[in-house]
Amino acid sequence: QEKTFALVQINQQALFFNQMNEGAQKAADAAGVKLVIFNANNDPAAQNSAIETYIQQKVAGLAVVAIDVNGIMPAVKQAADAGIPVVAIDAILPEGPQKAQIGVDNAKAGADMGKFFLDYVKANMDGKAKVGVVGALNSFIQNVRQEGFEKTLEGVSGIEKAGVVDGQNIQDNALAAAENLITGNPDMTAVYATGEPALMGAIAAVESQGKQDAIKVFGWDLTAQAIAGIDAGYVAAVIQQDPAAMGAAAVDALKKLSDGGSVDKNIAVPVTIVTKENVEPYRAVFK
Amino acid sequence: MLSRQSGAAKRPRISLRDIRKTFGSHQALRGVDLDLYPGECLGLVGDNAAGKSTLTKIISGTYIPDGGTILIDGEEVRFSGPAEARSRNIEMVFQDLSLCDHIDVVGNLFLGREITKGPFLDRATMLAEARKMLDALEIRIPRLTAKVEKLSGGQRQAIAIARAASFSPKVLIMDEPTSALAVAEVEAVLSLINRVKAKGVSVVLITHRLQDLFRVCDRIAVMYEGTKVAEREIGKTDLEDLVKLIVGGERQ
Amino acid sequence: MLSRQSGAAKRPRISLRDIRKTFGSHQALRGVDLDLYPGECLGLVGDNAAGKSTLTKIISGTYIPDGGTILIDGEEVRFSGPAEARSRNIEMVFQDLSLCDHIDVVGNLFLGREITKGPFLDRATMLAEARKMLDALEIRIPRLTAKVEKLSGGQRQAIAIARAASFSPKVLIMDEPTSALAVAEVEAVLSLINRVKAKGVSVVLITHRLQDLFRVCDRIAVMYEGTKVAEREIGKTDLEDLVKLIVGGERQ
Amino acid sequence: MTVYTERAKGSPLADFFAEHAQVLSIAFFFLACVAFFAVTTDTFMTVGNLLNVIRQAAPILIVAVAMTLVIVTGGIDLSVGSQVALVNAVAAIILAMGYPWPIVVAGMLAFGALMGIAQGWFVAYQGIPAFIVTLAGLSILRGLALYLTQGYSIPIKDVPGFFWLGRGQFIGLPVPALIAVLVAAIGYVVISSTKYGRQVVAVGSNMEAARRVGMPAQWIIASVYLVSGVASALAGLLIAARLGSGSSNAAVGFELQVVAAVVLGGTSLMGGRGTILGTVLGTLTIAVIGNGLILMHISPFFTQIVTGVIILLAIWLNTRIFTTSFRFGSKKKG
Amino acid sequence: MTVYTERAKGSPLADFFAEHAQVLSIAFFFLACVAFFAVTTDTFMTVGNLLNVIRQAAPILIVAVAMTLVIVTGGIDLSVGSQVALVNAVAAIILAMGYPWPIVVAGMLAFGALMGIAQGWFVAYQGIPAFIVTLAGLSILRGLALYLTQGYSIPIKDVPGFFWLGRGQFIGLPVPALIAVLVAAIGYVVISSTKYGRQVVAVGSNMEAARRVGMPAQWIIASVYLVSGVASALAGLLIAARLGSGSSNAAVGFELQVVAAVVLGGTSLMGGRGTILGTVLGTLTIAVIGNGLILMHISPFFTQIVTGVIILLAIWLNTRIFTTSFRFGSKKKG
Ligand SMILES: Nc1ncnc2c1ncn2[C@@H]1O[C@H](COP(=O)(O)OP(=O)(O)OP(=O)(O)O)[C@@H](O)[C@H]1O
Ligand SMILES: Nc1ncnc2c1ncn2[C@@H]1O[C@H](COP(=O)(O)OP(=O)(O)OP(=O)(O)O)[C@@H](O)[C@H]1O
Ligand SMILES: O[C@@H]1[C@@H](O)[C@H](O)OC[C@H]1O
Ligand SMILES: [Mg+2]
Ligand SMILES: [Mg+2]
Repeated sequence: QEKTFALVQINQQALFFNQMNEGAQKAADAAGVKLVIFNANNDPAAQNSAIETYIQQKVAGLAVVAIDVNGIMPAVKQAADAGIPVVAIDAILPEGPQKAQIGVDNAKAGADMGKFFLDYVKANMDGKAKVGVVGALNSFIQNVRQEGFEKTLEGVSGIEKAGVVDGQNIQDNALAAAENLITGNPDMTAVYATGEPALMGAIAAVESQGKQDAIKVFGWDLTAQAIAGIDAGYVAAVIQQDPAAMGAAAVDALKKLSDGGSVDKNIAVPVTIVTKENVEPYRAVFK
Repeated sequence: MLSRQSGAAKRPRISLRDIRKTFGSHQALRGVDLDLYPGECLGLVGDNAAGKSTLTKIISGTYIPDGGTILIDGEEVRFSGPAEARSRNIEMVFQDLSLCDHIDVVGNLFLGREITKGPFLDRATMLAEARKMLDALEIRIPRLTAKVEKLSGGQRQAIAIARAASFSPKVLIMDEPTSALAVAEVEAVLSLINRVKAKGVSVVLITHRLQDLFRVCDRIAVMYEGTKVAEREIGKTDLEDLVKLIVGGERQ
Repeated sequence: MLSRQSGAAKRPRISLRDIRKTFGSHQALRGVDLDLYPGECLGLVGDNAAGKSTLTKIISGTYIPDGGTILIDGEEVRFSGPAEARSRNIEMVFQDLSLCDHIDVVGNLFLGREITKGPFLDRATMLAEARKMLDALEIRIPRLTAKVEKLSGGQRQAIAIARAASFSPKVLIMDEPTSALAVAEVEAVLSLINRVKAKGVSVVLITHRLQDLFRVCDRIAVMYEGTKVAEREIGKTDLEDLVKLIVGGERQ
Repeated sequence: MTVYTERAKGSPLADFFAEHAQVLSIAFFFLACVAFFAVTTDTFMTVGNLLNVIRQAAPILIVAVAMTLVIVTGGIDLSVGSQVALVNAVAAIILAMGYPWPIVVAGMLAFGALMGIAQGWFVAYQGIPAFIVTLAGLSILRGLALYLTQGYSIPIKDVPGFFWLGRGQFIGLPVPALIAVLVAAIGYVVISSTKYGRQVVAVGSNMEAARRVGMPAQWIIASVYLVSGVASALAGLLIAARLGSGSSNAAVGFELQVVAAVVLGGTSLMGGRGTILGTVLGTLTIAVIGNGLILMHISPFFTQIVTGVIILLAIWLNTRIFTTSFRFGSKKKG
Repeated sequence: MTVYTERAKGSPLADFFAEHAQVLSIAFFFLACVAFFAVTTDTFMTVGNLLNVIRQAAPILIVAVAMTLVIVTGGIDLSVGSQVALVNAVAAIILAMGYPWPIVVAGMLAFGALMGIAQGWFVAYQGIPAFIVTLAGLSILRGLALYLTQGYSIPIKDVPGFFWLGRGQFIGLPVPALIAVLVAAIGYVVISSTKYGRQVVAVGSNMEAARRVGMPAQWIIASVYLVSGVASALAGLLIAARLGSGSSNAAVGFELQVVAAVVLGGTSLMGGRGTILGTVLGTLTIAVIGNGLILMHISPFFTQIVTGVIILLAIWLNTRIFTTSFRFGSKKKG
């Protein structure tokens, strides 16, 4: 009888998560195990309910992408008590019985982007920039990214903040918010978007306002639109994670663990800051 | 099918046979036969809850009977709803009036019979016509563009009557049409009934004001607990007789 | 203020002075004076839309007048709502009946006067009482636990009457209470009025069935277009006189 | 001449069916779902799984009972999800400060009452539509939760008594489920057998009639929002205790789930008509479908589609079965 | 004896105020918001910003006009956001296949009509509550969009004619805004001056009365969902054209925004009463507040709170001002 692993996902509205699911599915097929995926549609309690259900069903391993990193812990502990190995992807869980943490250090990557931004401004914008943020205040991960970025910018002379708007992780809301951010700050020269919907909204807003020459966009998560923006020149840099690799790493780790093996506590899946220079290989992914 | 036409007995316009209707555990109608002839006014009387409204709602297509047959001009019909009855020129004044509170007086008078110019409502024409319709009933409503919600009980009832009477019905059913009307308005309704009768319209009048029956009806049917218990030519009965029939000899 | 008590003229239980009420552009009441004495039945008649319902709704606290004063037992009151009027034992049968369609017959009879055992409804007691209340009006309702929504017009009206009459009112206002009732039921209501009058209750009876007035009323007030145009002792008037008063000599 | 006969007494069963068609329909549908999942999956009928389902359904059930009262008055409370989130967050913050948990629980219930009555005041005494008031409430309270937590989730640590509320067992049953059952039982008794319940129905059936017979109509309307606030606070506490954290992200979309459970149970959004039994069955049905689809390993791309189709088709088949004189809809949809 | 006098004719202004209180109230509130932001920010009154606001509001406005019809019949359509998303996604997919955009537009409008009438059939002919049918629709259609896109957002490339719909200008005005204004104008005429509009109001006011006078009551009810489907499709196309991509993530929470705009405009959820003018003003008010708060640089943690508070307080003040015989609420809330 083949083993069943369960992946408890945040939502499926962002490509990011779907790519993670795909990567995990491929790895599962390769390893000859069954993978079931649960989509919590952004509801933290639904994630716990799903885990509890999978425990009843005695799955062989659980991977979780947590919405509420603290709130998921009771369910993680329950699984561990039932002898089911758990690995966490993307969102970093607090100390607990989970066997591994897979993914990106969002705070660090946010800070890295901050540094990249400062260098970029020094090199291309005479060291002066007014930057606005399109965030998703309801996403824990994205708040971490925002903070990491903003901390690096603190106290740097020449950098002015235009404020934060909340796109609520929905792209048309992000679009309207970004448009208003742009009209409200006619002298703004840069935008930082903390996730896929925010970046999509920011890019569409720059286009709809005809600000391609005045505003440089920085953000997270490539899409076809982002690549087009990079080609057009107004998207300066995008942090690209490798969600498929995260998913695959999770399944591989669970496979090892359920076979009685052990894995590293931290499995890092590096990010790339994608710019004009290195965008080429990503074109195929986002045809 | 048309063979008996203009025979010895006039052919009834509407003929009900063994009509039955049950709601939940309650037998509202237990098999009622009734004929209605052209140009006559039939009074329908009976105790409260005898089934008068239910019976007439069946004629107007509002309720579908559980059993029995309906013949119109000798032809059996099965209405699937009020629209069909209306298309056969059967109009009814409902006891609950059935007005749309959020629509103005004019709109209620023309409900389902809107006059249009192309796709648009022809307000001016409807307003002028509405005034005439109400004048015929001697009812005074100062503002015909007011919503009917806030009108007095009598004004509302007059609107319901005017609506049913105005679109040349062949059968006009009036379920207690004068219950909320003042003296002069009652007179207007009674003379309205006599006028339409003269034009060949068949009228069913349900009322508890028994004296009125003698001023307009040709025949009277009495209902009791879901059955028709008696029928009288108007000349062969009087108030006292009617009261006895309604209350029922065997009641105690 | 109590000085005139038990003087030559009995002190009115309710005394209205210059009551005015306007809705939008429409002056429903244009300054009405009215007195109501203990143990009398006052008939209130008038054309449709004359303002009868509006006036009595003001007495029962349902509407707040725009102007004028209300004295109860000589004391000026300003109702802020029906609850206050009810707490002074003023009960009213509304023309629109004001029943809760989703509640059963028993529940409607005891609406706002529920009998409870501790925090719980005392269904058994209410059911027994309800039966008695309805029997007094000779109305037959087979299932008292049925929702009132589907009852016949007369049955519904009887419930509204029974509700208002049953909780020992001091003032009982009946707005066309018999409009939907059959013969026997009307008799029951008229004798109910005579019974409560005898106990000292003041009754206001609005009706368009003028003959009934002569069987229960002591005095009759006539309204026309928002004013009171006449008042008559019952002995000093007759049907013809009343009709003239209602229709209005100066009308044309 | 016909002899006068009285109508025969019909079968009371016919009245029973006509009057309880909604509840019978949802009960039938619920049992069908249970039977289906019992047959198609191994795990569904295990004790562990069933206890899970009722524990998971507890917060929705608690709020749905209160929402039934709100909807019976003809109102709606869209702010329940935000109230849950705010209570959830505030409770975590205060527990983190070290206040004893029973005090926090009591305080949060009072806070829920306060949020509820504030909204009820606008609805009942100011005549602003419930939809607008509680939509504003949804926005304000979720915003407050977001502001207080700054978007982070706040861990609750080492408060076993509090955790027991969300995860504990009592006589072999999960505590949240017991609390929910208790709330439902109280709701049932209140709506069907108390004077207050009668007032709620009367106000929803005919507000003006209720006012005319002297009921404190405005106060009754305001009070149902108070009840809904307390219920939301209780649900927020249970969720906090279950997840061991407070977060402004809790209970996103909760209001729609709750209203759906209530409406599925046969309560009319037009007011005047509703039963707690229907609400309980509606809630459990949704919970069972959610659980069953997980157990059946439906692809996540299909879960939403399948859930919607099941609900629609099942209700539709039911209306076909219980067709006689039965219309599920509002009172106006004859 | 008193001389019989007729009542004097009162001022028609009093009737006008009483009958149009809601629209006057929201108009007043809207102007107050505009005035406030005009004074407190430099940018608000610039042409660029105002054009932005109406362009952003266009999709909501289009659907809100249709939703007004739905709500006037006493129904609700919760599936509009999902319909928008599905059309958005399918349009992008088909455009990517290379079909000419006018055909895609026409096809999508027909597809919207189909989705609408399917739901309308369940509501009108099967008597299932609109809330349940369209909630199931919400779930099914969003799920379909998800399935079709597999979560990708699908870029629309090099279709200038199509982009013009979302981003273009015509006589100096944004095309989506012009389309929205046109839709609102049509809606206004339909509801106030056509036979169909009269039927919609009649069905919402008293379904049984409409049926009794021979109106095709069921068809009318079904038809408003068709209208709402077409409007959602149009909105989905505009959003796709504006974002230059199709995605299942579009228009999340859209249904609540739309219903809020309609209710804010004075349309009663109990049916029978509603105006397009109110809906237009309600939509613009929400759009202006969203825009103004960002221009004022309110911290994003406060926007939700402030938005809710503004709406609540403003409506409340308005009901106080337009107090005479005016109650915003449902017909039952005397
Ligand atoms: N839709 C319905 N559902 C259930 N019962 C009904 C329905 N319509 C009528 N009934 C019942 O059928 C019986 C007959 O009612 P109906 O309205 O026909 O009486 P009626 O003769 O018109 O009385 P009234 O003189 O009081 O108007 C009543 O007992 C009533 O409760
Ligand atoms: N709430 C209200 N809003 C607006 N107008 C009203 C309201 N109530 C009554 N009116 C108007 O006031 C006038 C008097 O109405 P009222 O109901 O008092 O008449 P009535 O004498 O009882 O008539 P009827 O014999 O027909 O019952 C009518 O023209 C009516 O339209
Ligand atoms: O990058 C991801 C972002 O797109 C999503 O919205 O939130 C989680 C992130 O990891
Ligand atoms: Mg009747
Ligand atoms: Mg009256």
